[in-house]
Amino acid sequence: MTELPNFQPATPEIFLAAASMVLMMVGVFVKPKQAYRTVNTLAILSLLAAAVLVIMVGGSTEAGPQLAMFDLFIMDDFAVFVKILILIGSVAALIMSQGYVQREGMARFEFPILIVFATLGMLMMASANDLMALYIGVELQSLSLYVVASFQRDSLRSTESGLKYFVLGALSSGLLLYGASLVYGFSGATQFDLIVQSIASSEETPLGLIVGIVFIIAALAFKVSAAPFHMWTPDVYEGAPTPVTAFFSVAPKVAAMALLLRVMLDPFGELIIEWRQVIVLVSILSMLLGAFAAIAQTNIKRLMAYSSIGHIGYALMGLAAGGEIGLKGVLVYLAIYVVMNIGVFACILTMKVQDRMVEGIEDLAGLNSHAPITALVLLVLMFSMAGIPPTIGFFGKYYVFAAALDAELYALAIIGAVTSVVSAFYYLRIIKVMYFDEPKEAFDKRQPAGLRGVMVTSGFLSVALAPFLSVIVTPAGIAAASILAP
Amino acid sequence: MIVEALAFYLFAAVAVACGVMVITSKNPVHSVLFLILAFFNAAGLFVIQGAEFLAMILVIVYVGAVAVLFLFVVMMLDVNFAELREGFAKYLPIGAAIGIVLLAELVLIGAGWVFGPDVAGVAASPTPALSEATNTEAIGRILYTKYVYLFQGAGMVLLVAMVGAIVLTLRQRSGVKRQNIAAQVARDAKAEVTVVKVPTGSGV
Amino acid sequence: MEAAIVFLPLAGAILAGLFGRPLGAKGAQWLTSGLMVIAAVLSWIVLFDITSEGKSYTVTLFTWVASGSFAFDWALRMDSLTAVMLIVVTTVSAVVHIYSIGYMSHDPHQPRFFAYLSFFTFSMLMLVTADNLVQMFFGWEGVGVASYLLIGFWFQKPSANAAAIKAFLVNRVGDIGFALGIFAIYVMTDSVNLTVIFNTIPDLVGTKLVFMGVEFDAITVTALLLFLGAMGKSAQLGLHTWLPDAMEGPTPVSALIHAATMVTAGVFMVCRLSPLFEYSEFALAVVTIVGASTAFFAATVGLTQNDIKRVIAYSTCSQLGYMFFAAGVSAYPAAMFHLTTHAFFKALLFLGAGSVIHAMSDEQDMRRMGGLAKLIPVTYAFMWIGSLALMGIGIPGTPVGFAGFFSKDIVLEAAYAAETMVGGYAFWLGLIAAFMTAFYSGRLLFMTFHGTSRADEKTLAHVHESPRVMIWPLYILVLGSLFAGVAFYGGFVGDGMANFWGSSILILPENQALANATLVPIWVKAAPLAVGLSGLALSYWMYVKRPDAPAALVVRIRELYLFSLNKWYFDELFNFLFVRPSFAIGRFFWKRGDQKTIDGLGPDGVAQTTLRASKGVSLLQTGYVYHYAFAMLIGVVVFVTWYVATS
Amino acid sequence: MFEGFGWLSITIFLPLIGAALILLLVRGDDEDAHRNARYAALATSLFTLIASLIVLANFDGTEAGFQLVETVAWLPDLSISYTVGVDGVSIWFILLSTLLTPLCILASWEAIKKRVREYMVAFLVLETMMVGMFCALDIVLFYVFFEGVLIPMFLIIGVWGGGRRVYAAFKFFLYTLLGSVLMLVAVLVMYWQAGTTDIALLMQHDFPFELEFWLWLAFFASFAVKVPMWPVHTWLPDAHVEAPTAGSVILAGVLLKMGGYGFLRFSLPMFPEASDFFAPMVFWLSVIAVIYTSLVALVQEDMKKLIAYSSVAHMGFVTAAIFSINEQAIAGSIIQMLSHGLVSGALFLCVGVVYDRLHTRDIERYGGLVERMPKYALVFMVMTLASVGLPGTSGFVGEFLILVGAFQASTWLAVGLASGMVLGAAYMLFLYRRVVFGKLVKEDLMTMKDMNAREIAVFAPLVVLVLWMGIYPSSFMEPIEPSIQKLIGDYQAALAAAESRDAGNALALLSDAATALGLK
Amino acid sequence: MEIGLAHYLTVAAILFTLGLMGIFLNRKNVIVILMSVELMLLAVNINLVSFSTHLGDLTGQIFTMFVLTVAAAEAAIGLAILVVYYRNRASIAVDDINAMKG
Repeated sequence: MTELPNFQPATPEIFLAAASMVLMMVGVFVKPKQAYRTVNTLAILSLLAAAVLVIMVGGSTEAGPQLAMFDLFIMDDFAVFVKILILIGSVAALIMSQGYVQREGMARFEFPILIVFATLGMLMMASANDLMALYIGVELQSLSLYVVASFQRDSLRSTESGLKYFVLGALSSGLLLYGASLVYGFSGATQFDLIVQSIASSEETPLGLIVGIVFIIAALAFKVSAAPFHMWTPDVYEGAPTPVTAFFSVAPKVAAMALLLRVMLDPFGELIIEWRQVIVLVSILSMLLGAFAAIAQTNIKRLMAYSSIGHIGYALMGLAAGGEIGLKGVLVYLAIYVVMNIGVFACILTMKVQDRMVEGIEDLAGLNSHAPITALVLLVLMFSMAGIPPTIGFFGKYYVFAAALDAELYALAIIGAVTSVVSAFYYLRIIKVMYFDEPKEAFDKRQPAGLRGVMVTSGFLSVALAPFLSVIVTPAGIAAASILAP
Repeated sequence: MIVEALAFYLFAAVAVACGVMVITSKNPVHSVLFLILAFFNAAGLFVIQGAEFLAMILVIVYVGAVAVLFLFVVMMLDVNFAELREGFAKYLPIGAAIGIVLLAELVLIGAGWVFGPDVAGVAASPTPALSEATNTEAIGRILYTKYVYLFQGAGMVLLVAMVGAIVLTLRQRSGVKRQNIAAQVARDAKAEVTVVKVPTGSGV
Repeated sequence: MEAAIVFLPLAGAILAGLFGRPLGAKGAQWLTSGLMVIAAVLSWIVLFDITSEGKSYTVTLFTWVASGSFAFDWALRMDSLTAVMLIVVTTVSAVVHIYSIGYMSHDPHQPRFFAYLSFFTFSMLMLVTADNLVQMFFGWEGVGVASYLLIGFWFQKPSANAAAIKAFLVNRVGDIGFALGIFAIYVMTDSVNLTVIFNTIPDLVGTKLVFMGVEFDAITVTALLLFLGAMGKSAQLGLHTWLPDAMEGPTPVSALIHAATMVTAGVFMVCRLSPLFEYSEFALAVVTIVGASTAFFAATVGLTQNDIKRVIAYSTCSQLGYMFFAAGVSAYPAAMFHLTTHAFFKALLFLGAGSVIHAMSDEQDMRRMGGLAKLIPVTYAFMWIGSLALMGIGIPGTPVGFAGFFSKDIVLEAAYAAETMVGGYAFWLGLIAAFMTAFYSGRLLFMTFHGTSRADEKTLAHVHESPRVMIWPLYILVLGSLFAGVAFYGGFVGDGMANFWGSSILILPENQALANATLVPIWVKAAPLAVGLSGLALSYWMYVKRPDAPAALVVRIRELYLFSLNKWYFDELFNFLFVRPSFAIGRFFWKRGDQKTIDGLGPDGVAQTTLRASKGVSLLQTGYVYHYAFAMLIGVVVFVTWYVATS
Repeated sequence: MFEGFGWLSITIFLPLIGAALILLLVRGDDEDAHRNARYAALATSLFTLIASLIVLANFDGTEAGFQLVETVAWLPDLSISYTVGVDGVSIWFILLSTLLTPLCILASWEAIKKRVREYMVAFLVLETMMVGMFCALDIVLFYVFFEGVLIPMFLIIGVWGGGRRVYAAFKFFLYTLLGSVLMLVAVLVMYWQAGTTDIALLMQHDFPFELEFWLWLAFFASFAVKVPMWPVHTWLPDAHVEAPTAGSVILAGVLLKMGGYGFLRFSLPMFPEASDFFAPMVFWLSVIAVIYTSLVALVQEDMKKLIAYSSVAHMGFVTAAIFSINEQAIAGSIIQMLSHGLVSGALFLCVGVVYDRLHTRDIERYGGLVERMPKYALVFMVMTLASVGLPGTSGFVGEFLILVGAFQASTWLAVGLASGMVLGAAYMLFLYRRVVFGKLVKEDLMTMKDMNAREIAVFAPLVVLVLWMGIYPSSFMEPIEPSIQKLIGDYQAALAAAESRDAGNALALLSDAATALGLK
Repeated sequence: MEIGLAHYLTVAAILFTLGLMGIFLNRKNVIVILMSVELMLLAVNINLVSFSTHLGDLTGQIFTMFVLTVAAAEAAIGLAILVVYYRNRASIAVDDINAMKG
């Protein structure tokens, strides 16, 4: 009863929690003018350190899954993979945000700290091995995100987006909890391994359990912004400060998706026949909506919101397929999605005319002539988003399609294929605006070096990674195998 | 048994009624008050089931802190007693229909609860016999040991809530122009105004 | 030597065509003409070499296409048939080249013209020397192109351009028949090589071929398809419409292409493929009927035309009909005989007409001529010789007669001697056509050279005899027109026939029309001459004695006259049936088909629908939290209901 | 890492390296930068041409299988590898691509004045994609290149195109993309069935007919759009008309061939039964395409549109030939594709020559050009005649072989296609007449200059090749013969096997029935 | 009559449904929505406690504790956001929260 829990696998989380408090102290005691910069830099370093710790702790694949904290916490290859992605997303978001945050009067040191908190929550999500741990992780993340969404507190749009996100997020929490309570009630446990046991031992799956799963799916679908639980996404993406949107579109997505994958395939893996229909439907709806709704958009952030909905639809295809190949497909897709999305938002963050941010797609007109590098990066990224080879976006699609077809989900694959054509239309439209249209007002030339670096790196990786895609695929395969190992 | 049943029905009925009132009251203050009442009755239901500790928490933390916070904000924002807008009536039928469908299903599911004896074995932290430990003690025994991870996590959540609430609402407006009477009074025309000689015809 | 004959003109064409500027007009003229003359001389040598013993051989140059069994070379097949064609082509071509030096002397594009002429000659030579059907097709299309280029030589003239395209397209229709015939032969014999084909054909008698879903006798359908090609090239009824229009080209072109060489390619082809045609009675009958009908039809049209060149063109058309029905009754040597003589006198007529036109400052309408006999006497004489040869005037039973006399007679006799229905049909129509031929030839002569002049002063003042360079070469043709008949009679269709033709022509033993031609009744032999003389007499009466008679007659038979004048309304009919519908349908397909239907339902329609759907979807995104919540709720309820309902 | 790379890979990636260098080294937007970009691109493309000639020199024309194969593992978990190689079917297409690219760059020398650097980069990237596509021996690699072509082409049309370039670029991109994504689905299904993405292995795999049926359709969706076949051809006129001259050249010269190549490489060998089953449908569509688009071409008022429609008609010959499946037809289809690549490319260049001078493609605006531009008229005439299929030009060999082959498959087909020959002659000569012939009356035409040395340099190789291919096609046909024979042999063997299997099944059914009835 | 698990679950279900309905039927102000969320959480808590009792497993009650904790934090954040929103918009009527749509 009094034994100490095994902390070791949770070292990165513990480190990050401690670091966040140190950062708070630093923020309070450093001169107000420098507080933000200092804390931001330290936050980036902490996140990087956490990434190193993740690799150190989880790097040994032979060890198999390591359980910690009385089995509430699990560190396996899947967690490692996802955590690295999350940390990359967070670090990139912090680097990109610097200039914007300072310009737009958001330069308070709490911002990076909240991002660190959110990241911590995501890491907890990635390692959750219990419904309660899952819940705590989700809430830690969500609450931080609600706050950063409305961080530009003098902006109506920012606060409105925070409010909407919060209200609907709270609703989804309610759904999640109700689902969790049903699962608990009908399986007798909250810990994943025990749920597996319980399901395995009962001859017939109780309806309550399935409905509980449905509720949980709904809630997590909200977090990954899959249709029809996506409705918050466009408004929040548009309203939230741009770096926050960039962050939203990457790290929390990955974390929520990881959670969804783990919950569906670990405790409820046996029931795939039951929940697959929901995932298929959600996937189809997301792809359709992502493709069609984006066409009418004029705000690029909003467009990216719909785009991310569509992308999640594709990723869910892999989940619907299930199995190792499906899981691997999703992970590959997510990794590629992270690389592309960071780049796109970096480009969006350069959209600044006379120190005023612009977000209209039309504002990109003729970008090619006055900012050729940005235009080229965005061009590559857009083709990648559209999934046109030889960019890496294609390979992401390839892997999930492969998974779907392996599971013989033909209709899903064909719908996915067709919607990818529709969505290509709006990605092309951005290219058209940049390259075919007459130049409008030029964007400000001076951009923070960090932002440019992130942008160019992402654009470069979007093509250059294609021949070396094994770098992503192999770890993803190991990660997928780890979660499905008996 | 009868007492338990009566108590249950009483608490349940009041809780449900309060729930209805929460969402239908015109005045948000009333809503908060009904919410508080609902919490009280829920606490009653907890007690019936032997979860005294949670009942206490519910009353103390929720009613004492959260609900009062609500009340505070409602009063602070000074929101008008809104008219029941037409939307409510317009959406009521379809909303109610869907709600009833969902309710029926959830009830059906609840009624279908069966638990095989073999499954019971999975319980992660079985309730100790009452003779061995009270509810509060039993919870205490595992909360800080087995569930310390969650406990710490919850702590982080509360920390975020704190930081978040402060960062959002605390105002230190530096850019705001406030009247500084002393400075105004102390102004001197000689120091502030310079007279420039302008040669005719050459402009300034 | 064989290769030299064929490729010297090509060399001339390339040199004159690509280096026209440095060579200059003079250089191009003499270069091409010189090469042509050499080729002509060589051809005569080859002719004597081959026909003396009827030998045949093949000169292979190099592989052209080899795709499985579909393989053929660039090769020159030399036998009597080829040799005859060689002399015809090269001789007339050489004459025309030299003549053109004078005729085209004022044209700014002379190198181009001579390049075309030589290129044409080359193509024609490739055609006649082909040892496989594809090479023949090469020449076949090559002459088509050359003809297209030459007809359209005066590219500024819209009518010339139109005529050129028309010629090409109508020929193309025939060519497709030819091509399909080649395919059918290939399918049947697994080869396109003439020797192989000829060896295989006898074994294939009676085989069937499914063509366009219907089963036919293989040889017949093949022969008919090939004959379609011949019809196009030789301007037979239906596919003849291009020939009169082709007179838009310079006159030497008309002489070379549309009288002596290209148009005879069809006849040559039928003769060349006699081993095929012989095995299909039906196909031969068709050939006969088409030939006879064309002879008749073209003669009727020739009666009323006023353009001097068009009259000759229709007469060409008509004479080609003779050749075909000769071939149709298996009298291939007769057909070739008429082909040869016709080449000389028709070229003479055209070039004479060219002189007239040249003299009249490019006036071609006979109604504005008249009384030119004294002004250009040499031309006048030439025209008479040519016309008499065309009419077939001569003394039966003696070696006295113009070239056409011998050849036309043997053709008609053979038709009669065939003793078949179609043979009779051909004979009678041929006889009528002969009468009309004489009439319109006389009409041409009388309208042009006799009576009083109807030309204006200015033109008359310029009338002069052509320069020597235009006159001298004509003497060769005059010789041909006068003596080709009597000189070749023996070899071509007479006693030396078998030896002369060797194995180049196959006549099955049962087809004895030619052999029996000499045995026909005497009236058959005399009839052509009789109708010829009477036709000439009638024209003399109508255009010299009673110049008002034609007008009076026209009033009497106005419908018939108009029918003839408008060429049986073939152009109008084709215009109505093919040309205008093509454009209309094309426009319909474009505007309605592509733009309205395919794009409307396809990409554009889908794009529209997508945009509308997109607008609709974004309307769902109202911005109201409760709608969002509602959507989520519906999602949950639907999913839950689904499971509750299905479990 | 780089072992296994040989001349083929060099040919594929050389342009890409050139493009990267231009992108990195050429700076600025002034005349100097433009000139540097032009020369760099030209040099790169010429080196690529040399590399491809080396490939050709190493190519063994007596061998039927894949040669010069280079393999590097790529994504082994889905068995995807970088495998390239050539056989008789692909070798000429590679050379066609490497030949046309430098010509296009030359043709764009003066026509492209803005964003020259990007233009050249786009062209070089395009070359890599094209060559890679024809070389790829892994179906996923093929797909990568196949789709990758869309990117530079989209930009070329969209950035340097004419008035309706945006519409055309989008139509081109989305139309072809829609076709290809269905193919992608099919590729994956094949992978799961056969467990490999290697083309050579896939060719040997025997798919069940029900599956072949759907796979064939999916591939057809992609290739038919690419070819393009009626009725999915409408993107082509728009794309051609709006693209800059060189873009049209590549589009007509190479991109359209990708569809035909796809049919030859995938549809026939991998789905023989389905190909057999669908052949009549292809015949119908091809004949409709030939007649329909020829008629449409007849009434066009825009030079490029006319040639674009003629491309559809000519490719109709190709598709019909491919599914006639006999030696002549297949050889004909390849020769016809090569010929069409040269001829239609040259025709678009011809349009470009006058467009550069007068900036209109309206046929009405021209007439009598031969007076001022005799060299141009000559080249245009040669190409017109080649397009018409005149013997002695490349067009004839292809068309004639196709017709021979088609005649063996179906006489209806042959007659239908043959009618296209008349119509083809009609619209081409009509075009030629209206542009080159006639009286030179229009003021602005009086000052037109004939082709300069650069333009002659562009056309000379094309004219030479067109005539060479027409007069001595053996040098082009011999190397491909073994591959074609193998293709047909495998195809017929597969059909025979399927037939005997069906018969076997029927027998088995019969014997089952017999047993069931107690007859045995 | 026996008061069984089903009874408690039913109460919870009713409260949950009411909470849900409250969110999308309400047009008045956002605070009521927050209260509706609290109702939902309450329902969940009832569920958890009931299951816990009936399973003889304390996990449910532990879960409830955390739900309560987090719900409190959530309320705090929610109200803070509401306050800053109110400062910008001077209204918290649900119908007014639609600066962004489409």
